[in-house]
Amino acid sequence: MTLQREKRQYSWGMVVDVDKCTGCQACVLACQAENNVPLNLQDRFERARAMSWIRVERYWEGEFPDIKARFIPIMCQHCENAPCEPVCPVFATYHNNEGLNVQVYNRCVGTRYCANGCPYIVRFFNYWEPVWPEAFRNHLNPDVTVRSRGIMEKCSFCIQRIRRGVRNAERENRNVVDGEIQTACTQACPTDALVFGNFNDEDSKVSKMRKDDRHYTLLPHLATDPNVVYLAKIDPDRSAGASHG
Amino acid sequence: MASEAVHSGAHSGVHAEAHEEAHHELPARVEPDVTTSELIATTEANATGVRNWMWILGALTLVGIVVAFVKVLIEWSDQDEWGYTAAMVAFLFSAFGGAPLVAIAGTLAKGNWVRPIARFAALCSLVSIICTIWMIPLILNLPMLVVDGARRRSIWFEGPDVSPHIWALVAMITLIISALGLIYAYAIPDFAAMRDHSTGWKQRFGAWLARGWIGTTVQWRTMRMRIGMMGTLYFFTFVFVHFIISTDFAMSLVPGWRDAIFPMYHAISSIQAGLAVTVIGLWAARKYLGLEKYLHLDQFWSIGRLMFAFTLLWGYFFISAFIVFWYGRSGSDQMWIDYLILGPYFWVFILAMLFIWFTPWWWLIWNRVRRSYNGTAIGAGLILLGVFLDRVRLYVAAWTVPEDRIHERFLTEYPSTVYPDVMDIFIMVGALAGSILLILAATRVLPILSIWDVQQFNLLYRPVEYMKTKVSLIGKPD
Amino acid sequence: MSKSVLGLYNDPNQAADAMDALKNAGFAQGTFDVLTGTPYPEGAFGEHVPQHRLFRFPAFGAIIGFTLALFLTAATQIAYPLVTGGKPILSLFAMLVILYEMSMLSAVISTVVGIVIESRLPNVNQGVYDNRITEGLIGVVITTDDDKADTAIDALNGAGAMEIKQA
Amino acid sequence: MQQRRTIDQIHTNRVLLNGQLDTPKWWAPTVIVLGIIVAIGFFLIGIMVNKGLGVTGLSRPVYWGLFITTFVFWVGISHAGIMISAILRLSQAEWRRPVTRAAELLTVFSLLTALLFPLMHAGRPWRIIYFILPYDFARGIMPNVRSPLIWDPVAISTYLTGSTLFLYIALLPDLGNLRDRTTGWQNALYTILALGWRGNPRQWKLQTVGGILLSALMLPIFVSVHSIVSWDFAVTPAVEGWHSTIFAPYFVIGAVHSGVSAVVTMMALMRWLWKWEDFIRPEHFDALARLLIVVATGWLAFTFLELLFAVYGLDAPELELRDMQIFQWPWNLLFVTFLFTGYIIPVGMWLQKSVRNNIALMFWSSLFVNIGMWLERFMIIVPGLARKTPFVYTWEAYRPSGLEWFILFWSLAWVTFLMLLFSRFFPLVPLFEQKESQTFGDSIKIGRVRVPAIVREAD
Repeated sequence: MTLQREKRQYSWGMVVDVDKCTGCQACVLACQAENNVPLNLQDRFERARAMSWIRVERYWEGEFPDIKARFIPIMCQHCENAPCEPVCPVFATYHNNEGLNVQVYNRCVGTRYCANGCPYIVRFFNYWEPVWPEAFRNHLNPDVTVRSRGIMEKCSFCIQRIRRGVRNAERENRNVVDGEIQTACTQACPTDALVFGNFNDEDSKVSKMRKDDRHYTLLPHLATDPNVVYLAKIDPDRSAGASHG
Repeated sequence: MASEAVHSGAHSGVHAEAHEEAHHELPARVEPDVTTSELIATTEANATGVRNWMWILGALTLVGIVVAFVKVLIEWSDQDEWGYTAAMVAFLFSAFGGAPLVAIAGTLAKGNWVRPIARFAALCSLVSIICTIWMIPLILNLPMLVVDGARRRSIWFEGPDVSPHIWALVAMITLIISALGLIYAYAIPDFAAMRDHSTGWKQRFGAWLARGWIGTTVQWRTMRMRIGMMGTLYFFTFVFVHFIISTDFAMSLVPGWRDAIFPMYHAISSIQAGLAVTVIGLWAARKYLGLEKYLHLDQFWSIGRLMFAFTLLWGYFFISAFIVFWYGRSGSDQMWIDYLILGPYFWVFILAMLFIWFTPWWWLIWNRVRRSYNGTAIGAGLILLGVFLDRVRLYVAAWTVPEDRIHERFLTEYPSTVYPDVMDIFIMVGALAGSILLILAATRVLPILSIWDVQQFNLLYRPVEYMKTKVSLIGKPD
Repeated sequence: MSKSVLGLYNDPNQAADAMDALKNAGFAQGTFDVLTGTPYPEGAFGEHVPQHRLFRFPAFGAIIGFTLALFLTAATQIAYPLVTGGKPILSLFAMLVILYEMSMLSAVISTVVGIVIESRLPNVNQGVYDNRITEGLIGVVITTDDDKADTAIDALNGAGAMEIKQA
Repeated sequence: MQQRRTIDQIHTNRVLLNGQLDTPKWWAPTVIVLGIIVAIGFFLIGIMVNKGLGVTGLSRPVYWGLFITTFVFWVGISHAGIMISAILRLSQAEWRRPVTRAAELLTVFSLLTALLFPLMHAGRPWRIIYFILPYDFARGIMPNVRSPLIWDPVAISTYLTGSTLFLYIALLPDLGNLRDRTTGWQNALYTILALGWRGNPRQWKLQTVGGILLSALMLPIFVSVHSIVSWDFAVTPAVEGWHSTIFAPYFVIGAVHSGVSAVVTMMALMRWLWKWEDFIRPEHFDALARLLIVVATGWLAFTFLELLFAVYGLDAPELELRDMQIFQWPWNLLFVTFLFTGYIIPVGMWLQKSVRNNIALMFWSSLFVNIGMWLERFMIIVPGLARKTPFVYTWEAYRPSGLEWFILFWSLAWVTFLMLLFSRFFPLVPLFEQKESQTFGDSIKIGRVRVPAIVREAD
C-alpha cells in the first residue's frame, strides 16, 4: 500500500529552475542515450510520433523586436493524483511507494488511454518496433528495457539509477545521501537548471529550492499535484511570478 | 417493474376496493349525461368544506406576502438571505410546472388512461403565475454579471449586464401564456358544458369562453390541433425555463460549477415531482370530491410506473454528473463535491437523496404498492419532500456564495450552513399555500376532471367478454 | 397405462367448448390443456390460469451477482493494493459500475433460466402434437387413463373436433 | 394508424418463413460477395496486428481515432434493439411487433462488431485477455476495476449476453413453428433449439411475462452501456472537450437516434428483399419516424447543452478546440455535414407525412442520420485529443490511413454478412407476435365507424 507523501522513506522529485534553462537540449540527448529511446528519424517527426521523454518547449514572448525566447523543459511530472494511472485497465502504470509514477512494460497492452489522460502530453506510444542502426546496437543501456512495439513509455526519473542508489544505501544500512542519485538529465544539465532529489529529506537541495517564492507547478487547476516543481523565470523588466501554466 | 401481477381468481367477483392488490375488476363505463352532471356538480359540491380550506390557504398566502415585503425592507441587500426563497420558487416551479407534461405526453401518445387526469395536470401549470411573482425579488437581487470590472461566468457570456433579469422574466411570462393557452385549449368543450348545464355567473362565464362551441367535427379537429400546439409550446418553454432557472439562479452563482447536465437534471426531477403532484392531487380529488367512479387504479398504476421510472432516471442523471466529477477530480471538480455534496448541506443532501431516490425506488418497485391508491400517494409525498430538499441544497448553497468571490476560477473556501429564519418559513408556507389555493380556486370554475375527456375515455373503452374471459377493448382512433 | 388424446379445432370457440365438455366429463383441471399457435387472452378457453414464480428469479440472481461482484472487486483491490492516481484502494464509485453490471447480468441470466423452468421446458417428450397448431388450429390435449380415453374422445368430438389424434 | 387487416396464420407462415424454407435467389451470391469482403478485412487486421499500429494514421496526441469512433458508432447502433423491443413493449406500442426481432438481432451483431474494435486497436491485442477475463494470470495481478476500460467490457458483455438470451427466449415459439414446417436435419436442429415448445397457456403466459420482465431488466443495462462508454471519455479532465457531465445521457440519446434509424434502414431492406409488404407496412415507418422526431430533437438539445457548457468556462484550450471543431477546415465542413445529415435534413423530411409513408425516402433519410451520427462521434473524439491542453505542440490534425477506412467499411459488410447468415436459419420477423396482433386486434363500433381497438387483459 502506498504511503502518503509525508510517510514515505523517499519521495523523489525534481525542481526545474526555468531561470537557468538555456534551452541547450543536453538533457534531451542524455535522456535519449540513457533510456534507449528509439531514434527519431524524419518520418517519425512527420507523422507526429517522435519520442523524447524530456523535451524543451520554446515559447516566444512579446512582439518583434521586443521579443524573448522562453524555454521550459517538460518531462513526466510524476503526479501524486496522476490522471493517467487509474484509467489503465491492467495496472501497467501505478504509483509506487517512492512517489514515482512507474510504467510496467510487461503489463501494458497498449490501449493508449493513459496518454489521453495525461494533460502534459509526456507519454509515448511505440507505433513501430524500435530499430537502431547496427553501429548503435552496442550502445544500448543494459540496465534499461528496450521497449517493443505496441506499448507506452515515458520518463521514469531514470528508475534504474534510483534503484541502484537505494540498493547501495541499503547495503550500507543508511539513507540515500542527497545528490547521490542523479538522473541522466540533471547530470547533463550544464547550468544546473534541473535538480533531482528526495522531497522528504528536509535538507535536500530540492526541498530547499521548493521553498523559493518562485515555485509553481504546471496546470495547477487540474489538481494533479506533480512531483516536478518549477521555479519561475526572473524577468528584470517585470516582477517575478508564475508565467506558465 | 413488470406490469403483470399474478392472477388470482379471475372470476372471484370480489369488489376491487377490498382486494386492491389482487385482480381488480374492470371499471364500469359511465354514461355521458351522468358524467356531465356529476362533474359539473363538483365545482359546487362540498362548498363549505372547500371554502374553509380556501380561507385558510388565503390567509397563509397573505401572511407570506406581507412577510416578503418586510423581508424586502430589512434584508434586501443580503443576497444570502434569499436562498430559501430561491429554493422555494425552484421547487414550486419544478413540482407544479412538471405536472402538465403528464397530460401533454399522454395526449400526444394517444394514451386512453391519461384522459381523466389531463385537466388536473394542466391546471397545475397555473402555479407559474405564483412563481413569477415570487421571482421578482430574486431577479432584482441577482448579482450583476460584471462585479468590480470582472465578469462572472454565465450562459450570457458577453451579453448585457441585465441579461439574466430580462430573460428570466421573458421566459416566465411565455410560460404563463402557454400555460393559460394549454388550459384553455383543453377546456373549451367544458366551458360549453358549463354554458349548457350551470347556472348564474358560471353559465355566463362559460358561454363567453366557449366561443360558440357546439362540437362540430371541424371544432374538434381544431381543438386537437390547438392542444398539440399549446402542449408543444408549453413543453419547450418548460425546458427553457428550467435551463434559465437552473443556470442563472444556481449554477452561475457558484464559481467553478460547470455542469452541462444540470439543466436536464433539473427538468428530470421536475417531471418526477410533477408526477407526484398529479398523484397527490388525484388522490385528494378522489377522496374528498367523491370521484371514485372516474379515477381508477389504472391511472394510479400508470403514473406510479412513470414515477418509478423517473426516480431511477434521477439516480442516473445524478450519478452521470457525480462520477465525472469524482473521477476527474480537478480543482473545480473537487469543489463541486466538497461544496454541493459533502459541504454545509451534507445532511440535506443525504435526506434529499433518500426521499427523492432511494425510498421511492424500493417503495414503488412493488407492484402491490403501485396497485393501491394510498401506496402510490405515499411514494409521491416522499418524492415531493425529496425534491424540495434537493432544491434547498442547491439553491441555498448557490445564493450564499459571497459576491466578491463570484468570478474566481473555482471556490476554495466554502460558506457555512444557512438555516431558514422565521421569515423564510412564512414565505415558503405562503407560496405553497398560494399555489394550492390557485388550483383549488380554478377547480371551483372548471371541473377537476375534464368532462369531454372522461366521456371520450368511456367512448373508447369497453369491458367485453372475450370467449370465456373478460377483457377491456381500448379504441385507438387515428 | 396413460394415454394422450388431442382434438383439433378450427374455431377457438369450439376449443373452449371442448374444454368445458372435458370439465363436465369429470376430468381434473390439470390433466387437460389447450395448445395454440398464438397467445390468447388469459382464461379465454376457460382454462386454469397458470401460476408462476418468475419474479423470484431475478431477485435471487441479482443478489448472487451483486455478492460475486462485491467479492471480485473488493477482494482483488485488497489483495493487490496498488495505488493509482491517488484514488482510495476501495473505490466505491468505481466498484459501483461493476456491481451494477454484474447484478443485472446475473438477474437476466436467472430470469431466462426461470422462464425456461417455469415454462416446463425443455420438454423432451413432446407428446401428442400436430404440426398444424402453428398454422392456426387449436389443439385440446388430455392425458388420462386408457379406460377413460373414450369418454375424453367423446367429449372432444362433441365440441366439434375436426380431427382426433391419440398417442 | 393501425389498419385492421386479417391475415391468416398459414399465410403468415408462408411469407415470413420464406428466408428459411424458400431461400430467395439473391441470398447466396450476396453472402459470397460479403464473405470475400469480410475475409479481406480479417486479413488486413492480421497485417495490422503483425506490423504494429504504425499502419494507422494515429499520432501524438491523437492516440484514438477511427477505430474508437467506429466502436462507439456500433455500440450506438446496438441501442436499437432494446429501445424498440423493451421500451415499446413496456409501453405496449402495437407497431413494434414486426421489428422487435430484427432490432434485437442488430443489437447482438453490432455489439459483436463493436467489441472487435478496441481489441484490434490495442498495441498488443494478444495480451488483451488480461483485462477482458477478470482472473488472475501469471503476472500475479488482477485487472484494475477503477479503470473505465474495465467497466466497458463488463457492461458490453452484460448487454451482449442479455440481448442474446432475450433474443433466444423470444425465438422459442418461432423455433417451434419452424420445427413443424421442416424435415430432415433442419427439423432435428429446430427440434433441439425449440426445447419441445407446444404452445400451451403456461408457456404463452411465461413468454409474455418473461418478455416484459426481461425488457424491464434490459432497459437499465441499455442505459448503462452507452453511459459507461461515454465515461471512457468524460472522466479524463485532461481532454477539455471530453470532460463533460452531460456525456452519459447525450451518448445514450444519440445512440437511440442512430440505432432506431438503423432499424428503419433495415426494415426497408427487409420489406424489399423478402417482399414482406404485408407485414412491414408504411404505418410502421410512420410511427418510427414520429418517434425519431422526438428522439432527434432531444438529442439536438443535448448537443446544444454540450456545446454551450463547453464554452461556458471560457478556458483557452477549450475555446481553441471548439474553434477548430466548428470553424477550421476541414472540420467546419464536417460540422456542417454532421448538423445537416444528423438533424436538419432527416427531421425536415420526417415532418411531412408523405415522407413518413414513403419507404424509399425513409430509407435514405435514415442513412443520413447514421452518417451524421458517425461524424458526431468522430468530432468528439479527434478534435478533443488534437487540442486537449496548452501542451499540445503538434497541431497536425489526424488523417486516417486507407487501412482504417477499409476496416470501417468492412465492419458494415461484416454486420450485414452476419445478419444474412442468421436470416437463412431464423425468421427475422417474430411470427407469433404477428399472430398475436391478429388475435388481440379488434374494433369498437361507434356510430357508423369501426374504430380499431386492442384487447387489454383485465389485469
